[in-house]
Formats: sequence, C-alpha cells, structure tokens
Amino acid sequence: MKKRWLRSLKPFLAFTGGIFYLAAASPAYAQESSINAGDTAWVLASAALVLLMTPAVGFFYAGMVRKKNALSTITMCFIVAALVSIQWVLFGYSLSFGPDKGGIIGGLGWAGLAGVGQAPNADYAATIPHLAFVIFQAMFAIITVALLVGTVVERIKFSAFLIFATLWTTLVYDVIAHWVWATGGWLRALGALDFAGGTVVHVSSGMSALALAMVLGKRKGFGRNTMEPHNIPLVVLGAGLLWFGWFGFNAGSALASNGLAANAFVVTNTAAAASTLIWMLLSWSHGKPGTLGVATGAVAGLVAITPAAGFVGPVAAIAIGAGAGLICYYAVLFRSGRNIDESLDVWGVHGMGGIWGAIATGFFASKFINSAGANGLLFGAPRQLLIQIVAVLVVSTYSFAVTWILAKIVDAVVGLRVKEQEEEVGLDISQHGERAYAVR
Amino acid sequence: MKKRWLRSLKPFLAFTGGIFYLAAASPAYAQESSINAGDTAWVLASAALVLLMTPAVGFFYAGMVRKKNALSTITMCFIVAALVSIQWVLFGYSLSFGPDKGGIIGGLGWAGLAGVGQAPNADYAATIPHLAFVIFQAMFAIITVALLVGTVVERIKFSAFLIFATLWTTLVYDVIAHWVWATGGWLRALGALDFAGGTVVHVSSGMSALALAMVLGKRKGFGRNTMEPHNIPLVVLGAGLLWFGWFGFNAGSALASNGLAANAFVVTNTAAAASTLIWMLLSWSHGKPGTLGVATGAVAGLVAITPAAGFVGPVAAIAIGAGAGLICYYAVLFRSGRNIDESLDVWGVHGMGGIWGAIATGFFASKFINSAGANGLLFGAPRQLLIQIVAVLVVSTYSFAVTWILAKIVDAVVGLRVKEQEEEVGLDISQHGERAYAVR
Amino acid sequence: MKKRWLRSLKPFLAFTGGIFYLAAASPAYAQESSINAGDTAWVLASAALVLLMTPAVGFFYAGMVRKKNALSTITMCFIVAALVSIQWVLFGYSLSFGPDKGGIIGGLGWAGLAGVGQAPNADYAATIPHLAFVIFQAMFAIITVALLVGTVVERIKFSAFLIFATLWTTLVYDVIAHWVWATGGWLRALGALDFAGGTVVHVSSGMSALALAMVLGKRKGFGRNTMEPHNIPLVVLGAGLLWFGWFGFNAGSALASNGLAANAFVVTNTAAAASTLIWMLLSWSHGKPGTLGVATGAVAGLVAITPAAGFVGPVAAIAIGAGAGLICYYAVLFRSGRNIDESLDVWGVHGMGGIWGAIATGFFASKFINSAGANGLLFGAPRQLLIQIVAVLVVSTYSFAVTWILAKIVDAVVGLRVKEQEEEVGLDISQHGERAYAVR
Amino acid sequence: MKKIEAFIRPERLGDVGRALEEKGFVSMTVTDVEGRGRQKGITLEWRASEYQVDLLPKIKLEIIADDKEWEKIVEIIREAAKTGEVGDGKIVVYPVEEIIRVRTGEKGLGAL
Amino acid sequence: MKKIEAFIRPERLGDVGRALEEKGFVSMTVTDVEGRGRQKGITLEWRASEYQVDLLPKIKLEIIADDKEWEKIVEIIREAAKTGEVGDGKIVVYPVEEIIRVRTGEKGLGAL
Amino acid sequence: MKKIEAFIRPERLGDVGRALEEKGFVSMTVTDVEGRGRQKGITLEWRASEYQVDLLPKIKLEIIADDKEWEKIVEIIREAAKTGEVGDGKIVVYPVEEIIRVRTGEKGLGAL
Ligand SMILES: Nc1ncnc2c1ncn2[C@@H]1O[C@H](COP(=O)(O)OP(=O)(O)O)[C@@H](O)[C@H]1O
Ligand SMILES: Nc1ncnc2c1ncn2[C@@H]1O[C@H](COP(=O)(O)OP(=O)(O)O)[C@@H](O)[C@H]1O
Ligand SMILES: Nc1ncnc2c1ncn2[C@@H]1O[C@H](COP(=O)(O)OP(=O)(O)O)[C@@H](O)[C@H]1O
Repeated sequence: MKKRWLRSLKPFLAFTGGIFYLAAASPAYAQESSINAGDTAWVLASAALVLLMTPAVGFFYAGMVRKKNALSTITMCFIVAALVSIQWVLFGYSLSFGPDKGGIIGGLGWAGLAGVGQAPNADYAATIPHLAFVIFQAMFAIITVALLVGTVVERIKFSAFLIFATLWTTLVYDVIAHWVWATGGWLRALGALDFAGGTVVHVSSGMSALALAMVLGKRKGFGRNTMEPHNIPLVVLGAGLLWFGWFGFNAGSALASNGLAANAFVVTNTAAAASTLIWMLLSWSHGKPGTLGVATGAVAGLVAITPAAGFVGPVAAIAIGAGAGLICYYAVLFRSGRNIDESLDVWGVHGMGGIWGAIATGFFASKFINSAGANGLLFGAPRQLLIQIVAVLVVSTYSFAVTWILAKIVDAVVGLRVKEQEEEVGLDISQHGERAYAVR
Repeated sequence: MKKRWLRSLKPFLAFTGGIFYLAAASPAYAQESSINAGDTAWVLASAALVLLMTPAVGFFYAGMVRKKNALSTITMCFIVAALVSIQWVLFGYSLSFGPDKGGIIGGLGWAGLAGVGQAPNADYAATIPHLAFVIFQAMFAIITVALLVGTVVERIKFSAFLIFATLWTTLVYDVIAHWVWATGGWLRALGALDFAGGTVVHVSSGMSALALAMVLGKRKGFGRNTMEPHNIPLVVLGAGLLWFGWFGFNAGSALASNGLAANAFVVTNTAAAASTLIWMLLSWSHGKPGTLGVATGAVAGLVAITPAAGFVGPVAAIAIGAGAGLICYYAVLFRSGRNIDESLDVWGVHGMGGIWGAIATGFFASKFINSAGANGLLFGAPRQLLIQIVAVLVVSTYSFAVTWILAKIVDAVVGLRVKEQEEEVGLDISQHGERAYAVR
Repeated sequence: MKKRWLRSLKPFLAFTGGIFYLAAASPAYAQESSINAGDTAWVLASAALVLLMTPAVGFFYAGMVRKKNALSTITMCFIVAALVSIQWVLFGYSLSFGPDKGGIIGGLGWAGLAGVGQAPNADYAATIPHLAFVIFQAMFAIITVALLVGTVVERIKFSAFLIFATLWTTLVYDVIAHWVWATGGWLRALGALDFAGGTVVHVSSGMSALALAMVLGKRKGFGRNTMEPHNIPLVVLGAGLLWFGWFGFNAGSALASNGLAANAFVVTNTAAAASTLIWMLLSWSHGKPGTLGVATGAVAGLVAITPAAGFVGPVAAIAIGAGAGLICYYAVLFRSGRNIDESLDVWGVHGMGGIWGAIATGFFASKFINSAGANGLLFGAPRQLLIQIVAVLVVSTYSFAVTWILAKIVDAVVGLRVKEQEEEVGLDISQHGERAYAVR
Repeated sequence: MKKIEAFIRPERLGDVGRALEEKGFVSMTVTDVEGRGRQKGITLEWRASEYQVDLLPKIKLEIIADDKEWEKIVEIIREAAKTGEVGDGKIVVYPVEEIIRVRTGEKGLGAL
Repeated sequence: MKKIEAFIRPERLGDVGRALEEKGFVSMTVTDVEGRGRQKGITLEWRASEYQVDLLPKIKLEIIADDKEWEKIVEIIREAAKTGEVGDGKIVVYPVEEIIRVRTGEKGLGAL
Repeated sequence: MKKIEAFIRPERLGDVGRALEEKGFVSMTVTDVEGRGRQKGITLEWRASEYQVDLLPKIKLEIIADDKEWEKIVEIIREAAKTGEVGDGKIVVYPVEEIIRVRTGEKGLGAL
C-alpha cells in the first residue's frame, strides 16, 4: 500500500545476484600449508560462541523491558546480526582491517572480501584461514552494535534504528576497530593494549549509548509509571549465554589454541565470578540480593576483563572483577538517580566497565603472561597506564561525539522516535505487528 | 491399567543388556596414527552444535503453536533425538553409510556399529575417528526427522508419530543419505553436489512435510479460529540456537578444521543475513516487518546455503541468501493462500529453500573454492546444473511418494489423528498429561 | 540499614586487589613446546560447554518449581557458578588436585593458582596447558554444587545456602575429587574407574541431597497443596542444554581430541537416548508419556554413562542407558511415595543413576575401548566390579554423613529455612525482592 | 439493563464468539479463569508419578445487555457453549444500575 | 440467589479451597487479579536500585450461592483467608437475578 | 453501596490509578481481560501473511464504593481513561448487598 518505495526495490534485488557474483569470480585459492587445524578449530568455535552472544543480548535486554516491547527489543538485536554481517562482507571488514590509510581507516581493497580467502593472513593470524579471522571479527562488530539496543528500547522507530545502526557501524565501530586493532592503526601503534575489545567494543558502545539516550529522550512515563522487567528468567538466559559466549570472545582472541587462550579463559571466568559476588554483596547491603543485580554483576566482570584477558593472571582477574562490580554498581546507581533514561545501563555496565578494564590493564599487564604484550604499572611501566588512559579518552570522546551527531542527523531526517500513541501501545504491535505472548 | 502390552515389555528390557553386549565384545581397536586432533576437535564440537539444533527446532516450532500444544511440539522433537539416536546405532548408520548394495542402500555389516571404531575410515574422513563421523552424521538424521514435526503439530497422535518417525527415518532418510553421500551411492556417483544436506535434509523433509500434511488433514478450526503463536521469544530462542548450531552443520561438514571449513562458516553466516534482510523488506512492503518473519528469513537463508556451503564464496552467498528470502517468502505466502494446513511451512522454508540451494549450487559452485568439488554453470559447466536438478527431482519425488504411502499405512493401522475432543483440549493434556505453564 | 556488617566489608574489598596481586606476581611462564592445539581446542570448548550446564540446571529446576520461587532457584545456581569459581582459584583446585597429602587431600601449594600456568602438567594432561585443566575441572566443581539446589528449592534461606555451599564444596567435593581423580588419591590408587564423575559428581551430590532434604524438612503444604511445575518449556530448555553440555563433560574428560573422546561422545548420546525411551515407555505404561518424564529420563541416562564413557562401547551404552531409565524411574517413584521432600529428585536421578553407572562400569569396562582403563566383570575381571562397589559405598557414606553434619551446623548457627510467611509469599519476593514475571 | 456472566469451556470460546457476532452481539469482555464444580479435576504427570488438579481452566464472558435482549443472548451462548458433558458451566444474570461510555459520557442504553 | 466475591491473598487460596470443600461447597471460580488498598505496596530490586509497586497479587473467588447458604460460605472463607494482617481482603455480596446451567438449561436453584 | 466496574485501555491504567489515588481513592482491584466492541480488531503478522484478532487487551477495574462517592469515582475514571477514540470502554455500576472485611469481620461502610 503505502510503502511503495520498498516495492520498487524488488527488481533491484533480482539484479543484485548478478552484479555481486562478478566480485566473487576469483576468490583466494586455498594454500593450507601454514594452517594449524587446532588453532582453526578453536577460532571457529569461538566465532560461533560470539555469534550466540547477539541473541543472548537480545534476551538479556528483552527480559528487562515491559511485555509490550519484548519483541521489538529482541528483533533489533537479531536484525543487527543480519545487517552488520552484510555490511562487514561488503565493506566493513575492509574499512576496519583492510590496507591502512594513514593510521585512520582501512582502504576499500578488501571490499566484498576480494582477495580474502582460505589462506592465512600473517599480519593478523598466521595459523588460521584469513576467512576465519574475518568471521571472528564480524561477530565483534555485530555484538557491539547490538549492545546499543539497550539504550533505545521501548521508544525508537524501527526504521530509524536500522539507519542509525548502519551509520554507526561504519563511522564509529569500523573506525575505532581500525585504530586499535588494525596493522597501522594509530592507537595500536601508540602501544594501546586491548586484548578482546575493552575499548573497541565496550567503551565505544557505552559512551555512544549515553549520547544516544540524551538525543533520544526519556520514555513516556519514565520515573512515573512502574516499568517492571517482564521476564527475569529470560534475562538470566541471556546472561548465561553471554557468560558462555564470552569464552569465545576473550579466549578466542588469542587467535590460537594455546596457553594464552587457556589463560584468557581462566581469567574471564574468574573476573565474572568476582564481580558477581561483589554486586551481590553491595545490593544486599542496600536491600536484597536480586537476580537482575547478580546477572548484571556477571556481565560487568566480563566486560572489565575483556581488554586484559591476554595480559593478566587469575589473581589480578579477581581484582579486576571485584573492581568492576564495585564501579559498575555505583555507576548504575548514579545513573538511576539522574534524570537520564539510558534505559538498560549500557553506559553504566559497558562504558564504565570497559574504562575500568582498559585502565586496569595498564596496571596489571605483565609480560610473564604474554611476552607479546607489555608490562603495566605494577611491573614497573607507568607509561603503559598512561597509554591506556589516552586510548580510553580518545575512544570515549570520538564515540560520544560522533554518535551525538549521527543521532541528531537521523532524528532530523526521519525522526528517531515513534509517535506517542505507538509508544503507549508498545513497539511490538506498532512496529512489528505482533504480540510476544498470546493470551491463550 | 489398560496398557498391558507396554508392561509386558519389561522382562524383555531386562534381557536387552545381555543380548546387546555380545555385539560390543570386539569394538574396533584404537589406531590413532592418522587422527588429526584439530580436525577431530572441530567435528566433535560441530556434532554437539548440531545436536543442539533439535531442541532448537522444538522451541522454534513450539513458540508458534497455541499454548495448549506447546509441550506436545517440544516433546516430539525431543523424543526424535532419542529414537533416531538408537535407530542410528542399531542399523541406521549401517543402512546409510555401510557397505554399498548396488548404489541403493547400505548393507547391515555395520549394524550395532560392529567394526566401527576409534580409527578413521578413510572413505569418509581420513583424519578423524570413524566414531566421530558416525555421531556427526547421527545428528543430521535426528534433525531431519525433527523438522517434520512442524507439519503435524496440534493434531497428531503421539504413538502414531513415533511409529511414523521410525519408518520414515529408515525408509526415506537412510535411503536418500545413502544415495547422495555414501561411497557407491548412485546420486553421488552421478556427481550431485550436496555439501551439508540441501537435498538429504531439507528437500527430503520439506517434500515429505507436504505429503504428510495432505494425508493428515487440517487442524480443527483451521482458517476459522485464530491460531496465534503463543510465545514468540521462544521462536527467536529457537532461531538463535539454529543459527548458532548451523555453523556446526555446514562448517563441520568439511570434516576437517581447515580453509574450507572457514569458507563454509563465512558463507553460512552471510546467506542467513542476506535472507533475513530480504524477508524483512518484503514483509515490510506488504505490512510490517515482524519478528516471526525475520526469524523465518534467517532459517530460509541457512537452508539454502547448506548444499552450497563448501563450493561457493561470500558474494555468491549473498545471492543465494537473497534468493532464499525471496523464494521462501513467496512460497510461504502461496501456501497460506491455499487450503493446505502444512502448519509451520516446512515445505515453504525447507523444501523450497533446499531446492533453491541445490540448484543454486549448480550455478555458483567453483573449484576455486573447493578443488574437490566441481564448477557450476557460471564457471562454464552447465552439466552440473542439470545434475543438481536431477538430484532435486529424484529426492523430491521419492520422499513425497514414500511419505504419502507410509502416512496412509500408519493412518490405516493405528490412526494418525487424535480424537476431536482431544484436539480441542490440546495435545499437552491429552497426549502427555501436562500443561506447559501453570497458572500460578 | 540493618545489614551493617555487609557495609563494613567495603574497605576490605578495596584492599583485596592489593593483597591478591602479590600472589600473581610470578605466574608460570608459558612453555608451549608440548601443547597440542587440537587437544587444547577441544578441552577449552568442553569447559565452555560444562559451564553452560550450570545455568542449564538452573532452568531445568526453575521450570519445575512454582512461579513464586523461579528466580530463587535460578539465582542459587547462578551464584554457585560465581562462588565456586573463586573458591577454586583461591584454594579449591589446590585441595582437589594439589600435591597429595597421604591420599586424603591436596596441599595448599597451588592455592591462588601459584605455580599453575600455561605449560602442561604431565600428571594430569600432558598436551594441554595446565590452566586449561584447571578451568575444565572448575566447571565440574560448580555443576556438582548446583545440583544440590534441586533438593532445597522453595524453602532455604539464601544466606544459609551460600554458607552451606561454600562448606560443602570444600569439605565434600574437593575431598572426594582428590580421592578419585588426583595423583595419589586413595580411591584412584585402589583402581576405581570414574571417567567423568559418576561418583565424584553424581553419587556425591545425590546422596548429599538426601541428607540435606532430611535436615531441611518438607516444604509447607507438601503433599497437600498442588505444586505444579510452572514452566515446562523452561525445563526442556534446561534438559536440552544439559544434553548439549554433557558432550563437553564426558568427551572432554578424555582431555584430548582423539578416538577416546569420540567414543565417549557416542556412548554419551546413546545412553541418553536409551534412557529417554525407557522412561517414556515406563511412564506410558503407568499413565501418559509426559514431557517432564522424558526430560528426566535423558538426564538419568547422561548421569549413568558419565563414569563409563571412556571405558565402554555403544552397545554397552544402550544397556547402561536403559538400566538408568529403569532404575531412576523406580527410584523417583519410590521417593514420591515416601514422606521425604527431596524436592526435585537429585537422589533419585543423580544418586541412583550415578551408583548404577559406577557399578555398570565394573561390568562393561573393556581395555578394547581404553587401553589405559581396565576390564570389567564381562571381560573376566570381577575384581573391578568389587572396586567400583567399594568406591560407591565410600563416596555415598562420606557425602551423606558430612552433608548431614554440615547441614545441622548451618541450621544451628544461622537457620536453614526462611520464615513460614516468607515461604508462603515465595522466595523470589522474600529473598531477592523480585518477581520472575511481571503481570503486564 | 443486565449483566450476563457466562462460565464456559475454553475450547468453546471461538464458537460462542462467532455465534454472538452472527446475531449482531459483538460487544463482550473475556477473562481467563479457573473453576471447579461437578466436573472432576484432571490427573497430571510428574516425572514418574501423578497428581490431581481440581481447578480447571475456564473462560468467563461478560456482556452488558439491554433488558429486552439479554434472554436472547443467554440462549445463543447456551447453544454454542454446550457439549452435553459435565463442565459446560453456568450463565448468571445480574442487575445493572448504570452504564457510562468513557469516550462520550453517554449513559444507559446509549452507552451500549 | 447471591453472588459472593472474595478478594484474598494468593497464599490462602489452598486453605480456603480446602475449607469450602470440606463443608460441601465445591463449586467456585478463581481469577488472578491485582489489588491495592490499605496494605502498602512492595519494594522491588532493579539492579543497583529499588522501586515501588503498589498493585499486589490477589485472588478473586466467585461463588454463586443459595440465599440460605451464602452467609455460611462467607464465614468459611473469612476464617480460612484470615491472617490478621492488613491486606487480608474483602468479601462482597451481590444480588443475582437468574442462573442457568449450560448443559441442561435448568434454572435457579436447580442450576447450582 | 455500589460496585464500579470499568473496562479501560491498558495504557491508561497508570493515569487512572494515579488520578484515583490523588483524590483519595486508593482501593481497587485490577484484572487483565480482553474485549471487543465498536473498536475494530487488529491485524497481526504471521511470517509472510497477516491475520485478524478481534479480542483486544483491556483492563477491568473493580471498586467497591460508598453510595455517596461512586459518582465522583466514575467521573475521575472517565476523565483519566478518556482518549476520545473508539475503544475507550465503559463504566458499569452494580448494587452491592453486603461487604465484609476479612481481617476484622467489619461489615458495610466500616469494611471499606
Ligand atoms: N456455584 C458456582 N459459583 C461460581 N462458579 C461456578 C459455580 N458452579 C459452577 N461454576 C463454574 O462453572 C464451571 C463448570 O461447572 P460444573 O459444575 O463443573 O459443570 P456443569 O455446570 O456442567 O454442572 C466451574 O468450573 C466453575 O468455573
Ligand atoms: N474498595 C475496594 N474495591 C475493590 N477492591 C478492594 C477494595 N478494597 C480492597 N480491595 C481488594 O482487597 C485487597 C486487600 O485490601 P486492603 O485494604 O489492602 O486490606 P484489608 O482488607 O485487610 O484492609 C486489595 O488489594 C484489593 O484487591
Ligand atoms: N456490552 C458490553 N459488554 C461487556 N463489555 C463491553 C461491552 N461493550 C464494551 N465492552 C468492553 O469495553 C471495551 C471497549 O468498547 P468499545 O465498544 O470498543 O469502545 P467504546 O466504548 O469507545 O465505544 C470492549 O473491548 C469491551 O471490553
């Protein structure tokens, strides 16, 4: 009916196959000589684990919103997986990891994964197929965008979200990923340590969430109507799958199946545990030890250990986890006292947890754990701490500022929010034409 | 009380241990020389991932039925995992992959997994234990049968389903698996390409679903009463776990942890993403972009890339995924306009998606990607396309016809459907004596 | 307000990081020469799978309780993961696997994982990092404690549970793990076979559950009020994830990615399947084949094959699984006829299933399957059966007795149960200040 | 004016709703309730054993009706809800003092 | 004929149901509702903070009763539902004009 | 004494509850129901197609009120529940014969 522009896409879609095919005509030939099957197995398994984290975030968030917005929340996360996967293959991977342009961004040489094949790329991972690296990294881009859903729930227009997400992935995520992780990226060249995405994933999404929430504005009835989480077992399902998937996230970031991967695995689990216990104790001291708190504590610990996982040992992990519990707890408490509807505390948990983790890496990092890493303050290298702080400041500022601008633009052009009545009825009905649960 | 025949089984069961033991007395001795630990790790992890797809299908389907049939739907999937696992060990694996009899079926030489042990079988996979191949393949048999549940929900008698499932696994699945995948199988000899089960799994189950729905008949009130999906988050849980598990399904089908596995992994993710986006756009152009649609689109893309995953690159994957979204969307729309209660569109998604994927393999397959594969039409080999079409026709006809006959026989002998009143009350109460959700 | 003692922890917590750090100052240096990447990949993947089993047990149990206690049940499992993870790093691993003290317990030499690093420990697993072994074993300790939740649901005080769980892990689990699995452990020296934890995990938790239920007493209204399971799909989610995770549990226990791991994988799946079918038939013969029964049957089969998985072949697995279905079915039936509120049948399923599995190992074990194992009665070694029986008796007695004493002590000191009114309102509100599901 | 309250079987709701609509009585309110009465409870499965539940799922239908039409409505419901087996339920009629339409403030018949 | 409507605590439902049954009053209909009144709401946890909910879960019991028996029923409910703390709820009695059994068409007392 | 029963839009519950509380009428009972009336049903998505649902979620509010106050309460509800679009719902008033407080046994006005 009204959506004629969508209809007009159809012939274009039919055409697409033909065009794209050309680019694929000469995929890289397999030269498997240097591939290690064990390393490849672990990285592929890890990529699968990280993919699972995106629906997991969907459940984690959906359980915390009201029933009438449950599907909207899940669907935004799910569609991010699709959207970013395609963006990544078409140009996202190339922008992030492609041939460096002045330390700032990758070129388009690897667009459509041209020249990216089954043989390893020794710059990134010498013992696994280049395609394994590509897909492992794809999952990181996806989950980072999915994290932003937590800040826009219950009021964003679905179409506006899709547009914003595409822009954000390209202009914020891909850029920061290049700076921190790509050969030639300027923060990497500076010596910033980020084992599995403390800055790239968590600081970037956390600070962006704050900017986005400020542009988007509060939910109708925020602070006045009760907004009870509608399904806490669903939240725990999400948290459980996140904990599970995070082993791929962190230990997979060793890009090999070795002692370092095992170390990252152990410290990931340990930090999550420490943070969970601290959150439990803190919330107990203020009231009762709730399930939501415990689940949030676990995520905070996982966030904080992310940049450090390949540079610190298990005892430092306890400290990092405990610090995450403490800092994120008070960050969430602080935010809930303000009048900012950063709805599901992406800033409080991922932003502040990521900042703490990145800085803590500058304290606790040790070449005993990873000879390819660096020593932190506690091992006599205060400079590393400084570098970490610079990286945090740069990533925070860039992501907050660009997000603010993008959000303002999208708001001006298509409008970020649904109509008031649509918000009242709920986004499930108004944006997706569905109800999460039938009455009978 | 009334089920005395079941009681009379008990002494027999007690006896079973003794009998079976004999067959196990000389299991194959471990000769691990040629086993590659990395390949084995990936195939075992993949087998676990594919196992998870069966409860995942259960959740995917259960969320779409009415509350009163939720358990029935899940339980049929769950029990299929048990039933087919035992069938596979006793004789299914032997029928499918055992010593070939004239290209048509495997012999019973490997019944009870006699002679099948820890050493590799070089015919199927030279670097992993034979038992790893056995169990990886077992998971495929299970999931294929579980897919059929989508067509019989809300009205089939549980006992009839068990009988039908056992017959179908043996006479349809095992036979087609032999034709396409076994050493000596006639479709394999013909040169048909099916990397991970486009024909064996999806075309066979999709076409069978159609036949089965036609014999079984419509649900009471079909087209008249509202049949609202009772729990869409559960559907997304299923879809999320399916996407996750499909990496094992497709990338595990490399039977090694190498560049080809990485390629299969990447194209699987890419096709799923493309199909999801296309489905979203199409449903948006007709109404709203629903969660069910998006989840179904993902599954359609995963289905279509299945036969192609080891033969095409990422850009072809976008084309295959987009085609799947388009074709399956209209197939489902077409079916819902007919008066056929193929309830959860196994034909529309798996049947048509599988056909498209198998044929698309004949277009896009390239020896650049897999030197052990073949070139498709676009690489100058129109013959491959023809072979693919033959394979599709053979598998479609065989599975439709045999399913029809089996369904008629089971209906005549024990009756396929529950009584009208049992259907009204719901299968959870009438078949399983349970309610999915308590009131308080 | 009232919880001042908790507040006073805060300065202590701030101090913690500093203290702990010292211990980490000299982590073991990586010597990766003997590490096999494939083996490591499989053990890490398995550790992730086993971690997932703990939330899975949470869902499995939570679905079976009343709505008002759903969060309490899940949260106890979740917090166990955190608690035991920290205990394990601090001293649990050292007590269990550290330098043997007279066959009875490990010393504190490895407390804080001092000296435990990325290089393999040949005593336990020569081809994977020592830390990989540590974390794989950590997951076993966690899940064992989480199993106990099934016996205390709907009435235990959260604080009392935390104290009890900490004591139990240390004084029951760590001790038995040392006896059966540690170099120098006295039951291991005796020749007891327990591949993946039949006695250490299942007999210990099952017998402890019985003692704990007896001390704790019955739920208010037990046997009088209906206690309908509130969400059976959640139970199946738990069971599905358990089946999935159990592949890591059993096949991961090969501590390598080889033929033995593949064998363990196959028999695990086969026994689960056989037990599921037997439970279905038995419950059908008494009434209807319910979903809860089928899911419980699967778990019973998985429990029983656990000790045997690395010593028996697929046909013996059918016998062991079928036996488990039979024995656990009647054990659960027997218990529900008594006046003991061992609420979710940890004794019936894990205790009796574990005992049957441990003894069946003494029957069916064969050096054909595992040359490093032993022969059982059927291969002419009745002595092994005797040893298995001794191990079962020792573990049963020790865990029952110590649990009884611990429970009595905790009850005397802090009180095990919530107040009557708290129990009536439900533990979600009274212990955690939350409701699992909002009304709208 | 009267209020009609019908306690019926959940599986009859579709037919009752359609029957009413066909005769022009669209308006109604539906609640999921549980009931017990002459119909005996059901036996449910619990792993290896069974237990009894005495409260069965029922549907409560509420219709505010004109004094002249309530008897017709009762008859339509009765016919469509009937299976002839114990547990078909009851229809109860109450007096109504006033009815107001929120949107317009109309009262009495005009509010229906 | 009368309709008795009781708003009670969910945790008393079991006892109230049993008490009624023991005295021979099996028939009833049960609805899950939420209520507020003199009892103050509850404080719930949200991650690091807390919030108030003023609607509390309650059970609504509906029983259609003979004119001669309603007072007895009210008394049974009151005793079994009582805890003595604020929030125990109310029992309300309404007039009934007619009652019909769906299955048989019986009216009035015969329909009970 | 009267019983006020209001069928309103779920999204107005918050405002209605607050409005009543502000005017001193705290006590009420809330039920989730579904209704149909003049407002037409909604179209929902099913994968590639659509279907109609005619029962829409509504909230039923029940308030037992003093004879002197029920009109004020009706007015408060009406104002707070009103959006002006079809589907705002009805408020119905019934006679009450007796009310008893479970906790104390008080009857009539004293029980409110
Ligand atoms: N006296 C009553 N008060 C309230 N509800 C009743 C009463 N009698 C029956 N009901 C409702 O009607 C339903 C069916 O009643 P039942 O006595 O089982 O069957 P029938 O009406 O066919 O004799 C009950 O489950 C209950 O919900
Ligand atoms: N005037 C009223 N109208 C409707 N429901 C009421 C009314 N008063 C109380 N209720 C119901 O009874 C419940 C208990 O009432 P409350 O005033 O809290 O306790 P108590 O009756 O012990 O004084 C409320 O939650 C509500 O559901
Ligand atoms: N006659 C009636 N009997 C019972 N409930 C009614 C009746 N009329 C309306 N309702 C309830 O009020 C709701 C709104 O009524 P509707 O006719 O759609 O809007 P409006 O009152 O604005 O004309 C319905 O969904 C239904 O729940």
